[in-house]
Amino acid sequence: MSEEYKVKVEHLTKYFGDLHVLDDVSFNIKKGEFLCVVGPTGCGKTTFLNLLTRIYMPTKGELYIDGERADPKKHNLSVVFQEPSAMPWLTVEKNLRFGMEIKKLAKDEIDRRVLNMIKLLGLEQFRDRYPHQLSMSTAQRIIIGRAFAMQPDLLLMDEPYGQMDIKLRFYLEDEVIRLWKEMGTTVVFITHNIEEAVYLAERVLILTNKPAKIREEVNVDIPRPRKVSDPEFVKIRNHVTEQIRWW
Amino acid sequence: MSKKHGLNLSKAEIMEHRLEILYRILPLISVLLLVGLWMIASRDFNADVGSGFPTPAAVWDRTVRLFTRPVKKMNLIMHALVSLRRIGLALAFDWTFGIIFGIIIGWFPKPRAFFTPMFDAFRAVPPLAWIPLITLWFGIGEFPKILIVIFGSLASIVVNVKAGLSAVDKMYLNVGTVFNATPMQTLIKIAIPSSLDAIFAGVRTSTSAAWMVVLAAEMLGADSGVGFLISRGMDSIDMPLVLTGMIAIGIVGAILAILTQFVERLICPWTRKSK
Amino acid sequence: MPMDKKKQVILSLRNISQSFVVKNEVKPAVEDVSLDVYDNEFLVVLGPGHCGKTVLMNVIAGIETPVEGKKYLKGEEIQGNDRRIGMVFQSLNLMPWRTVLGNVEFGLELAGVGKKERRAISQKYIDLVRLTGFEHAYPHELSGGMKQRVGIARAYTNNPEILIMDEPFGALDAQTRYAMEEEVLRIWKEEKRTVVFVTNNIEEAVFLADRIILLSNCPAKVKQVYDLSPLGRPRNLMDSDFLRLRTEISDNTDLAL
Amino acid sequence: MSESPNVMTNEERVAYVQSKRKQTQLRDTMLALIGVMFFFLVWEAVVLTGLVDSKKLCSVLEVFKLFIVKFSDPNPDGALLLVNVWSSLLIALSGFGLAIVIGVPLGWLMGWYKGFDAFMRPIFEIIRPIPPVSWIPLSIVWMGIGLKAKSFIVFFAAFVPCLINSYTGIRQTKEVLKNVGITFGASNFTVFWKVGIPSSLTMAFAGIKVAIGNAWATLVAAEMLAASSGLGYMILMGRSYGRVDLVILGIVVIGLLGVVISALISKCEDFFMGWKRL
Repeated sequence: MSEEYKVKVEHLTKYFGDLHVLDDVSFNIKKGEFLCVVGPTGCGKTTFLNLLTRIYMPTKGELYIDGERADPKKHNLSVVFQEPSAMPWLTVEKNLRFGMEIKKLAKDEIDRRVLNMIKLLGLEQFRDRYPHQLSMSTAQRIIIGRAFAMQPDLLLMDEPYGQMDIKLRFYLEDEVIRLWKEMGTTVVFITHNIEEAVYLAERVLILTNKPAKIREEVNVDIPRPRKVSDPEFVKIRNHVTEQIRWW
Repeated sequence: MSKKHGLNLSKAEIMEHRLEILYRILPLISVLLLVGLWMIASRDFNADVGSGFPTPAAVWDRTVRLFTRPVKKMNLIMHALVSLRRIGLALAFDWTFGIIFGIIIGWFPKPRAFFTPMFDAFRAVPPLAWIPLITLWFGIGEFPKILIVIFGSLASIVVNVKAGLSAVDKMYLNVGTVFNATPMQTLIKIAIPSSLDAIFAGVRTSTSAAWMVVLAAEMLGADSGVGFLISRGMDSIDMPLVLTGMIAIGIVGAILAILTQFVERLICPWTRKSK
Repeated sequence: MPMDKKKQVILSLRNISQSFVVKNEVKPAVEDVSLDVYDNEFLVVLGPGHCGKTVLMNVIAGIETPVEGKKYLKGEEIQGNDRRIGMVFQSLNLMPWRTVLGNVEFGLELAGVGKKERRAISQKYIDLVRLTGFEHAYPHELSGGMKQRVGIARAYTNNPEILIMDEPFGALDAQTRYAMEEEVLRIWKEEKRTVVFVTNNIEEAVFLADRIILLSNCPAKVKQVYDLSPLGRPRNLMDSDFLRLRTEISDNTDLAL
Repeated sequence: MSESPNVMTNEERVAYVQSKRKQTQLRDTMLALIGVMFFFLVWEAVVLTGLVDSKKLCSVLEVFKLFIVKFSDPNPDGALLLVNVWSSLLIALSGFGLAIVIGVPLGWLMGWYKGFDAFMRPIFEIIRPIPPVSWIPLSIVWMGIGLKAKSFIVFFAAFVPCLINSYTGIRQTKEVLKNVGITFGASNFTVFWKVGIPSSLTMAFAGIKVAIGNAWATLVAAEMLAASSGLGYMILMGRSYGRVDLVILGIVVIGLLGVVISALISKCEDFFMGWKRL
């Protein structure tokens, strides 16, 4: 087993009763890599995510982190869900602490990380607010902060910017890139926005329709910051679009 | 597609499957346990003296005897029907007057301001507390009993209807504005239908409230109805009769709840949300 | 604003301001907005965040009365709501207690149109939005995209000259959203109306509009007007002109975190 | 900003809107006062004109007089007003408190742990449709007519809404919030404790509010059927001595106490649920 891979996914397969959702998906992720996953609507991206987060157990295959079977209790998995997932009864600061308190980190370590995250995201003024007092995008940034603050072995993001406008989206995408570089986290980012995938990823994984398999892996070797109208960018974006439309 | 269960499930999935089966068996176990407990509790039951907790068999015998030798010339079903008639008449009044009154104080601000304190005061009094006053006023005939039930169940429907109409979602009203709805149209075509859910919640709670009140009223002074059966059983230390009464009450109450739910689905098909 | 012969002004707003009193303060939502809407054009009102746009549309539709300013429909001043202005709402304001048909004919019913006639009109628009066969379904049985189609059909039945669409696709997922954007253009081509379409999504705006009016963040002011007729139709999301214009507008938009 | 002269400045608008609001408030308060006064006037008129037999209705003042007198005079039911109030409160609060302590956690456990739910549900469903008042005979047989029996009945009345609401509340916990906990590696119990319970509190409080209403209502029934003191007993005695003033006084005191207790619970809710309002 080569040590340079942080995460190894081997032969992941899932049936719900007779419904075959995921078919023999294998891939590896290097430590500190930013991987995007795209696919057509209803291709089982959610199932895929739920298998990686261990909310569902696979019918066949396994997920290994550092060569061990992944276990949320042992490993450090963080997920940014699509829906708002800040605890409405906790303040911004307490939301940021939530995951680390579950992991029972030392108090001063939590304090340090929370402080750092608040500074990184520029959330000082919101510390004692509750999520419902914030805008959608700020609430989502807190969730992303909560996930990065965990310094996870693997960070999964499920279309965190689903319905936001492009301006906001670019801003938040740049913020994620910044956090990712700062923290050196391994990220799997699921989206159906191909532009977003190409903008963010070092590697794009294209899934097929149900039962989902890996159709192709596309390496994106464009220096950052990337420009969406750059011909190289448009070429890759077109290619990925073709691969999905092909069905 | 693959054949059924031809796949090799992973260990975790097999565990899940086993748990599912366990969840299906557990209810049976608990019901059996309940029956077992009853048996143990009624070990020292003595039918002649009436001491101790009656056995299931004794309760069954008493129920049968209620049909062969009716109390006050009425068998169990007739007693239940008498109670039902009382709540039926009371609810008929509740649902007409209560809904109209609820709509008025929910929708129009001035009547709301005028009636709210009076209504809140009326509502604050527990339904059964009216019984002495009403019997003082009207004696112990059939009418005061129905009146007691009305007093006890009117508040719950008015409260629900009022809540529904005073909180009509603004977005529905906006549709009316864009289509030039008249105030009357807004009330009848938008406000009332949009609060049908709340109105039905009121129908449900008023039904169960009425059922509770009628029992209490019958226990306090009546010579018919299921509540009377219980108090009769208590007075004559006839515990099996008490239990027969309670079981009958439970069954009728459950039927009433199911019935209102069924009617609601019939009238409001859109609430039948697909899961 | 110069007026050439093809572009007849149908609706114009002059110095519209709207604000709300919250506790002891006046919170401005719309500030001094003046704009013209041309006959049969597809106008997109683009603005960031959640401020001002809906208020402005409510003012046009007559749901709210502005604190200041006037609106003119075909040159004459109007106040309050007007039956020549129809609206597709942001939050799918379908009445859950009515079927698709019941929802679509709601406006006609309020206007007192006879049953037969309103059935016929409703059916026509149900067919137009391609919901034939779902007439007796309840809203909760429909998907998000289908619900929006009902909303569009309902707005069409009263035969409005101006159709306001207030962020109709905000709640849809991206794929359905693309499909619905194309649907809206198809319906608009088949039944030409003046459309005022509100969105916070720049890509959607550039894809749909003849003209874009860009609003600023709170309070909403007109920031810039873009004419998109050089872009032609149908548009390609990856076309370089498209991307260039999108970037240009994006750079000019306020960031609303 | 302002072009036309008749447009108001911001300060004027705030003042205008506030005065409008005050006017509406004033109108509503006046209407409410008129409503209450109207009620009492009709009452007095009916009594004074002799339209109703004085045995069936007494004047408002008489009720008030009795209220004062009852602080020092135990007649006719044999206890001072405060003694009756105390005995009723004791029963209501002990039964109600027990219902919260048992019902709410039980609802949480049933709502969270499927196995426990599968086991408890049938028992609960069998017991639920039986109205609490019909337990009175059995509880008298088991526990006599003392505090225990009545507390038990009150407990029963309050227990059902407590359980149902905390059950549905925790059932409605958003899946995504649970998943956040799970993916952070929390055990099922930790998720239950840190996510399920906080998110169900709103519903639980709604249940507690219903419960206090039920408890209070059932208490009266229990005291009328089996007691030798308490407000319900006082009303019943008033009835049998034909003392209409005592009956009305009892009703009023019961109503007022009910309002006070509900208000206290709302205060409690504000304390726990502060985040909602901010």
